[in-house]
Amino acid sequence: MLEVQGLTCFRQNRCLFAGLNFVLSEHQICQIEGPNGAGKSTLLRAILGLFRADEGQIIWSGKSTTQQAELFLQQVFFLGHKFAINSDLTPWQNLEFWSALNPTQNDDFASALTKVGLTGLEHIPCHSLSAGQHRRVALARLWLTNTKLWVLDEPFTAIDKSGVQLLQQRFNSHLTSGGMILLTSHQDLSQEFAQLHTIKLTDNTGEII
Amino acid sequence: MNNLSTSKPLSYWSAFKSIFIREIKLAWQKPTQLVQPVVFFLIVVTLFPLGISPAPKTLQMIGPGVIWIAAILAIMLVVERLFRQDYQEGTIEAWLLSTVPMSLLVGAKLLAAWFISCSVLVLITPVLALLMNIETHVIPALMLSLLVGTPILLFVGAIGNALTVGLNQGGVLLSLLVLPLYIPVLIFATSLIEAATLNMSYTGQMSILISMLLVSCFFAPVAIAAALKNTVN
Amino acid sequence: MHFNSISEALAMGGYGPYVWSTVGIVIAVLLFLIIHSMTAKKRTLTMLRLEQERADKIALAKQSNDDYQSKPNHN
Amino acid sequence: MWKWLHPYAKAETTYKLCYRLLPYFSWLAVITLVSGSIWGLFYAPSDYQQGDSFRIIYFHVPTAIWSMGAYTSMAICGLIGIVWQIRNAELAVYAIAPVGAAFTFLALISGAIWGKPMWGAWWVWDARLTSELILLFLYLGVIALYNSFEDKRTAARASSILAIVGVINVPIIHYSVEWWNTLHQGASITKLDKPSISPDMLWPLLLNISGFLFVLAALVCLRLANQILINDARRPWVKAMVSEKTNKAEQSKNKATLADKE
Repeated sequence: MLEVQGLTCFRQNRCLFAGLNFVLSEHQICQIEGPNGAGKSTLLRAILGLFRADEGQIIWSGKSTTQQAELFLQQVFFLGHKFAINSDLTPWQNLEFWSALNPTQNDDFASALTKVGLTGLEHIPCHSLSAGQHRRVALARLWLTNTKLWVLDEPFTAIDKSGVQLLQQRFNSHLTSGGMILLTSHQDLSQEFAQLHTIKLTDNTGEII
Repeated sequence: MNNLSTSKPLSYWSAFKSIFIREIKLAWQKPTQLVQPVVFFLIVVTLFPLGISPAPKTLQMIGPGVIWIAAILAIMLVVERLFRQDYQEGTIEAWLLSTVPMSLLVGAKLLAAWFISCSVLVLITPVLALLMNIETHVIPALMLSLLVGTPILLFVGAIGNALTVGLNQGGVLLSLLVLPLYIPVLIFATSLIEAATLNMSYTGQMSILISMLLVSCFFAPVAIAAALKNTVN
Repeated sequence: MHFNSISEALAMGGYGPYVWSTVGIVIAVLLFLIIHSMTAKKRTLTMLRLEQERADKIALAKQSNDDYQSKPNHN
Repeated sequence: MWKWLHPYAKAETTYKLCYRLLPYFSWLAVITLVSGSIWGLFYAPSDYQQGDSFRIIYFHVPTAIWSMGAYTSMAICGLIGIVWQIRNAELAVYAIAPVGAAFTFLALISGAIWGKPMWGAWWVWDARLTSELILLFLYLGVIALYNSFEDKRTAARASSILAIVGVINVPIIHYSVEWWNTLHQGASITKLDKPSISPDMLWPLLLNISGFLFVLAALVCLRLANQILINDARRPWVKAMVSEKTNKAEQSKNKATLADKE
């Protein structure tokens, strides 16, 4: 269970959000909404510890993540704005490299790449792929990872309709097997996920005590 | 298939190895980046006889210093783009989120970078030594000093790069940060070569250089990890 | 006093220019530092005040814009 | 745990502490510096070798000592800030850096001016002057790094890391330069060291050494307070201060307009 307690983040003296609380438990998916610059990405990064929050705590299965960083990171999958795909390497090499640093359930890169529709493109350098294909390489990791919590920053951008559907299927299977998903998106997802929670970040320039 | 509890064990050694191999692969795909520092090294050394004097005596006197300064400048080129691509593509973030300690990953990257860019500099120094009219019995000492010294330069420079990689203007700031830290290495290395020229023992300078190497091996990855974590913020 | 007269003290045994220029530079740099540090607070507060005014202005503009849009028949 | 030990009131406490300490440091600085300098410049006997030019020592040695001291304390603050995540310590790094750089600059200038009558040249690659020069570069690096970040929190941490890396190097640089100096120039050049100094000369020197320390402390207090103010710009206590200032400005403006009308 992921618990966010009183999270407050400033960026360059601007308060993005203050005293944010929410809980995400197994089988749950949570969408963070808000206009541009509201701090959606920062919230995700703060939860992962990539951004230093000014106040607040992230609790993962009963303990603060700062106290058990390694255990927490073992169970997290993150896909950010930059998706850590080296453009000089091939999709295959990228997945291979990624799986050496991250917990995976198997090393079946071929089927993962097939799933995202990159059959035949496994062994050409990523810089000759299109933006959408680039993204698909990153998304192929979703079929390899066996982490519990997925933190995804705008996973649906630059993806065509069938791709979106495929992703939603994968999300559902992850949720049914006890996973949890935290994502930002401009899309309305309430149709696809019955148990969707949303968090709205407003353009908050307020102050905190 | 979706069993969330079973996972392939993750070993530090395989992570280390995979980064090392990745770097080698990348270097192999972009050979120009491999050649550039070496050519730069050659050109800078060539400038000195033209700018000062081609007299063998003068060359002999300034030779070691010139080669060392040229090596420092060449390594600055290497260092300047060390983490840039990884930072821009988000690989640094991915490393920070990996359960493998960041300093280990950084260490692998640095080791690979040394093999890719700096070892060549050491290997071509005999040619430069001949150009600078340095006596043949000094060449082993020169190469030894570079062998021990270039990793120090690379490690210390990498700290500077890790600190500035998030900024748009890298180069000038980087040299301001890093070059003062290079001074002790330059002093001990050139004095080592001087001792070798005079047929004196240079174990003193060598042991100082080696201890600086050990210290930088130990501290640099930690400092780089902290700096990268801060830059990604 | 080590010197017999003021003029002798100023001459510093022939080293006057060196000694007094050092003293002058030290005083100048210290004064600059002191003034710069003492006015720092004022500068910061002015900067923050301007920032605050700007933020207020933006909020006001947004408010009136929202009001404008929320009115049903604004055309 | 440390994160919880420093509640946000602490920035304000430190801010107030700075202003409470400031008068003590300032007065001590004025007393020691004025008395030390007058004693040193007018009452101390002159050196039998260097004549009255040695009086530059009363400015060169204190600034040289505290330029190194400031760097070390800066790095210690950086280390505390990084390891225990104490924001105020990180802020202190950039509070110290400009003062330390100014001291280094003074040590360099006074050394060069002293060198002219001694060595006949403004600049000689003397060991201490050379390491002061490198120290100045290190300071400039910290300052430049801090200023090139938009986000001042990132800036503070980056310059803390650089200061720590630098302080490991400072003794190595010092030692290597000294060693290089003896290697290349031998003992032919008199170093800027005080040869067994007589007590009449020593007392004013000690006064000035402590005086420059108090100057350093007072300036750092002022600058740290300002850094805290900038860092806490969105906190209520700073906002209250800002609005107070706004009110005052408005009041004075109103007064001015009233005066105009009258």
